[in-house]
Amino acid sequence: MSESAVNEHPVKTLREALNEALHQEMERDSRVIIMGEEVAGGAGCKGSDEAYGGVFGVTKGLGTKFGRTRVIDTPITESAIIGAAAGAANTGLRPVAELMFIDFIGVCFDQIFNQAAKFRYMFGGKARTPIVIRGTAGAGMRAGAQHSSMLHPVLTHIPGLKVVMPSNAYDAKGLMISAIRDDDPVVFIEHKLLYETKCPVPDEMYTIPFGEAAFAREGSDATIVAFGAMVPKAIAVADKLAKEGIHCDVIDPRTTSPLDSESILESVEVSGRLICVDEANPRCSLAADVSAIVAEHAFSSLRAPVKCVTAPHTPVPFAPVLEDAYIPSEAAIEQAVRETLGGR
Amino acid sequence: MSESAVNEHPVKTLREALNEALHQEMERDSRVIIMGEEVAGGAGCKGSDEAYGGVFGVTKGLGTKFGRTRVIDTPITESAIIGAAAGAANTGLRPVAELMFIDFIGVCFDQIFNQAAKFRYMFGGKARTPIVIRGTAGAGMRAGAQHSSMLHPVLTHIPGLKVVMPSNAYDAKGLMISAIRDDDPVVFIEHKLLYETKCPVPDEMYTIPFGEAAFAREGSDATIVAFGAMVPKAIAVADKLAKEGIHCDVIDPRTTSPLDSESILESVEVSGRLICVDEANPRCSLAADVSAIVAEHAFSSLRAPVKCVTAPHTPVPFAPVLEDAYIPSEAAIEQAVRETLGGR
Amino acid sequence: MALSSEALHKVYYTMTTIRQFEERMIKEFMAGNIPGFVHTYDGQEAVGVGICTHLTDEDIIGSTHRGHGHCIAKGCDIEAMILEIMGKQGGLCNGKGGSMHIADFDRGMLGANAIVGGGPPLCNGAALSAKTLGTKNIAVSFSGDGSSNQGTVMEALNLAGVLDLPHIFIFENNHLAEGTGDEYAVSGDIANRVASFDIPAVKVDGLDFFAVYDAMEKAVEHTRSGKGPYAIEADVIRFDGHFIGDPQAYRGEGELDDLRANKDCLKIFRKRVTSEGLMTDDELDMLDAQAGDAIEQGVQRGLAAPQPAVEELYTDVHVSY
Amino acid sequence: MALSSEALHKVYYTMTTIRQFEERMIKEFMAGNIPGFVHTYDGQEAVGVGICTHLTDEDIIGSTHRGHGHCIAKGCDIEAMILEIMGKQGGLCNGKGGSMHIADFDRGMLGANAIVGGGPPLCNGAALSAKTLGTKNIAVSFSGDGSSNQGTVMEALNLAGVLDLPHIFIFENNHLAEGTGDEYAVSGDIANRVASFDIPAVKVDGLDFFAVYDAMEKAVEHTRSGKGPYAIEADVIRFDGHFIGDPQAYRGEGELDDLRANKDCLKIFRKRVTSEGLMTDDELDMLDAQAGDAIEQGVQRGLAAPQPAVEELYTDVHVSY
Ligand SMILES: Cc1ncc(C[n+]2csc(CCOP(=O)(O)OP(=O)(O)O)c2C)c(N)n1
Ligand SMILES: Cc1ncc(C[n+]2csc(CCOP(=O)(O)OP(=O)(O)O)c2C)c(N)n1
Ligand SMILES: [Mg+2]
Ligand SMILES: [Mg+2]
Repeated sequence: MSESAVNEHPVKTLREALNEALHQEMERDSRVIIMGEEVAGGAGCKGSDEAYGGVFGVTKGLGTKFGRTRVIDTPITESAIIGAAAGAANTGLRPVAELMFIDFIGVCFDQIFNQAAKFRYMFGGKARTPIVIRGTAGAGMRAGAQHSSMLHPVLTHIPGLKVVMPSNAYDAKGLMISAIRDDDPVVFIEHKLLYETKCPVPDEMYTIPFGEAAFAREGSDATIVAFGAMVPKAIAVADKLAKEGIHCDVIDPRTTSPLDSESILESVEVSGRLICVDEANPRCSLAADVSAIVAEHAFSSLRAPVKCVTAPHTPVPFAPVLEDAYIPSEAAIEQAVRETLGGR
Repeated sequence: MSESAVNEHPVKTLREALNEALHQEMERDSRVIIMGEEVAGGAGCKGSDEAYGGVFGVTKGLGTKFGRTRVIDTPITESAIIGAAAGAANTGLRPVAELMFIDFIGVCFDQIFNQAAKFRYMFGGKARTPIVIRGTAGAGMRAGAQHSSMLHPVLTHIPGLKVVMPSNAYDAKGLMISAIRDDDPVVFIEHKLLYETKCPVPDEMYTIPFGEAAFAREGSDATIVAFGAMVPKAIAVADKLAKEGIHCDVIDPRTTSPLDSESILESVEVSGRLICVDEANPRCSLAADVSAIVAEHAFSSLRAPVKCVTAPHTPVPFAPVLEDAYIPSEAAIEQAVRETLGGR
Repeated sequence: MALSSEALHKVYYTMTTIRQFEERMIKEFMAGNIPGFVHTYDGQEAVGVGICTHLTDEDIIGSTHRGHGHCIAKGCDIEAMILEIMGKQGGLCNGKGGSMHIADFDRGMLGANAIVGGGPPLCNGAALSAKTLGTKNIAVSFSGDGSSNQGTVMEALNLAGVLDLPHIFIFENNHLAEGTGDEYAVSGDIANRVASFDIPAVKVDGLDFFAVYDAMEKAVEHTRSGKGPYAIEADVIRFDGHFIGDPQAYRGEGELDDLRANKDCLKIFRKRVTSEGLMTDDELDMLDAQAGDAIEQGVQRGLAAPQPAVEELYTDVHVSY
Repeated sequence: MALSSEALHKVYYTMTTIRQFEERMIKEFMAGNIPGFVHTYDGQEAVGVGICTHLTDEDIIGSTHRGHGHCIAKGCDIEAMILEIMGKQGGLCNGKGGSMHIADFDRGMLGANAIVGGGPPLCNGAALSAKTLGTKNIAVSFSGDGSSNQGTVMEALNLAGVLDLPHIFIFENNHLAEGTGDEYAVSGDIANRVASFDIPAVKVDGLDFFAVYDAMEKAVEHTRSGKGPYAIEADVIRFDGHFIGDPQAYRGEGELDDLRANKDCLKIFRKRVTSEGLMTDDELDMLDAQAGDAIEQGVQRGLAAPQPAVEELYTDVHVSY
């Protein structure tokens, strides 16, 4: 789709884009179901039969439209949710299961990493597990240590999972449709702070393939690879630097597994400079992962140390002043870019 | 301890070394307790009151010696095990909890990463959670996809956890004693294939500090960083190459969190060549992590692409021929070293 | 055991403190003075206070996301709580925890817990410490109706039964888990389910302080004397939203008015003690006013308090990278 | 429903196949022809066969680490099973799964599961598919006494109750979880616990094929007709070690001899059918021999079969790095 064409489309928030994708896919394919806590909301209560539509409103209207047999409120039992979704996926349905917060993988990690992720391989290719696990992630809402994690590095590490991290509404819709149509388990990570971000989003259905990065900005002076909510920050930095004549590629991999390492390598082969920006904790992060791929496969192009800009190695603190210091800032990204450029 | 002194000590297997450490620490400190499935074995049965001593025999004899109030067999409920151990650690005991296989973190991950790991930080420094979580890990025993994972990258990613991976019996004992005396939660990863490996191990108690790497071999041509069961393989390769006049540092970090990045950086500053060997899957692995640290902090010393030698991005297959191909081999390590040396 | 007049005063003071504390937190939240997600305990005061009145500082409680009431009932300093909830320096966790992660080990408060079902396994540990170290302390965990389904909670019940731990499980059944009713989400009945683990389990009217108090007296007698775990399911209600700001679309028409009018545990307490001549309205009003003053003072201190120093970001974790 | 003579023959053939299959696996393991950890089902044949005899290929079962018997009872090809257990090309999972991960979706066998408690949540999913897609299929999960405590299993019970899923939970209580007795590890009683989730739960003598068969008939009637979940706890024994090679130090003196002599479900079956004139010893012996021949053939093929091609390492996963 050409950029001008995109810009003619109505502006939607990322929340709306996801909601639209879910509506359209459920309409298209009756095997698609939704399950999770409060995905409709109000079960067993005396009020509205759709009290929430997801606590972040992403599944709003689906319960009313498709009924409670396809939009299933569950007890607070995440292992039972993911297990049921995975087992249903093995036997003919295409469930989209919601983890209200991705932090809750702690109570259902086995069903994700040992079960759903491994079936296809472990059963010699016979199993299909078309499940999408949606979860909200990230810091910035003063939600405290147990509701603010990213965890995509943990999920990316696991063979058999695909991991999606949209950075904008347009991508979110296309990636969600791809996720639902994918025959492998997909973890779809939605950053809380992105739900209200907007851009033009076509009304029609479209897919965005996994493993194809987007170049949010182009430039040959440095390569910034950023994930999810870090992408808008990287863009802001690139735009600022562009005014000074420093031009950066800003690469948004969109999916961390599979990862479009080719695009990253090609960019670094030109720029010779790499800055990896990841909101996750630093150890074994995606920042480290991308750095390692480049240090192995584009080493001879590198003209400066790779810079990783990440959260510190701490849980997410509650106090706003601390949480703000926790999240990688535009200033930190800018400084990292300038350092790779030898202080320019 | 000088090397000659070490060699006068009796030779013990890694299993025996761990068992001795547990005996000595339980004797020294009555707050140390053991819990897990079959850590004694035979509860509620008509036979021996210590039927297993751990299915890998690591806790053998402890139940008989210290009694069932300090060596506690549990039901198969890992969240309950880790939760009880963490809560007991908060309130005066120093539990060593066993996960029969580290793969079982899937059913108790919340209690590890959201609870035990975060208490100290989240509660403003007031909580102490001196718990050791022991788990057997790794491929090579034809145990299949759900009993052969490494998972140290996942654990290393989590702030608040310390992660220990001994590669030999001597280190195992000293690291276990340190782990038990540590006031933070420690995950102690025991590779199945190392239990029967032996070396001289002093009868006395001694500690090995966390975050201090061991140089298993020294040489200035290349730096091999290897973890756990990969260390003996790296040593074998280094010894082979030494005969050809190629001398490598073989660095065994012993703990992946904290990580002794200084020793690694110092070595690379001399050698200019880095090979990271990790049995885990490649994405967001310790191999990637070390590579990224070096690409950022010792970039100017690097004279060749960093090489990561890891398992492939697949679950662990069952068939012996496939599992053998899955595990990083000496041949693969050797080839990687030669490649960094430009094909020497 | 009949409560002394002094004890009764303390009970009511604690209940009214919780009520007014929560009402004030809602106000401050709406005014933008409290960040994040906050879950208030108003409506459930008779449970927290009825339970904790039986506990010492050495007894341990494990709380939930809805923890303010448990904290106050267990004796946490309300000013330090407010500082924590506002994310300020000097808060009970120095601002690093927040409402969902308040802990106060000095008061035997092992922590609120933002993971549904996170607490009961940990309380087993506290009970195990008490048992192993031979203290006569006990552990008390709080769970909700929603949380009663979580696997971790049921595993904890089983382990407490197996090891005969001095752990009293409190289930506050307010019939709601966010916007899902227990009618829907709990298959069977909580007390009955708990009893199936061979743990004595009783149901009690959670709006009646005296009923809760009496049930807990029996529970403590049982558990402190070494007879193992025990459980109480308290039938209760939630006055406000799941979190502050919740539109509560799941409520039936007039439901909230009915709760306020007929199911207010403070009113029920007042009626009982005044009608039985145990306390006068004046006494009760005075306690209301005293509690209000203390909260006012705490809030003012909270508003004035500085944020934590930025370096705090990097402390209390073993290593920084 | 009385079983036809043909059906009875099939039942015994399946039971003796399982028994001889497991005995042979032990032999081959000891001879070094089978790698890894293998858990045998001998002793529990009456349960697997009594249950699965009521199921079609479209009904789904979810199994455990001790899955061989369930596979055979559900109709998996024994040669392909042997190839899998030996890690050979052409095994049911092409050698990538092994004994603990055999699956055969064509036979409605959703997989063995090496994680205790892994299966029941997944079977809820199969039941949900059946319900949502309006087939009349049902799902059946197998769990052990040890597994009955795992949170995932109890969560699955609750969800099945809440959603009224066509899922029959089978608990094979062989009174052992590795070397831990259910007396110790299960607080309370399994059937009673399950019933507390508002799921009809019955206990049955798992050594008596006919008792299991009859109980399952009722269960299937209930569940297939849309009345929701159901559970059966079968009282059974384990003939051999937890895994092949287990020294079984937890067994009491003479315990194993007693089991072999008095609690052998095949002997019990034989006695019943011969004494009632339903089958003759000759017929039974012939079935024993036929089953033995089939196993012999499978083992020979297994021993002769090639290993999987090394490239198989990289297939069946979405991307390689
Ligand atoms: C593991 C987990 N799942 C979901 C949530 C989101 N959540 C927080 S509180 C809550 C409802 C809890 O209900 P209940 O246990 O009845 O306690 P109540 O809110 O009524 O006090 C939910 C779903 C969570 N915090 N943790
Ligand atoms: C989560 C998990 N914990 C522990 C184990 C190790 N393990 C395998 S089987 C088993 C015993 C299971 O007992 P039970 O459920 O009674 O089944 P049985 O072996 O008697 O058939 C244990 C502890 C495991 N595989 N998974
Ligand atoms: Mg509730
Ligand atoms: Mg058993």
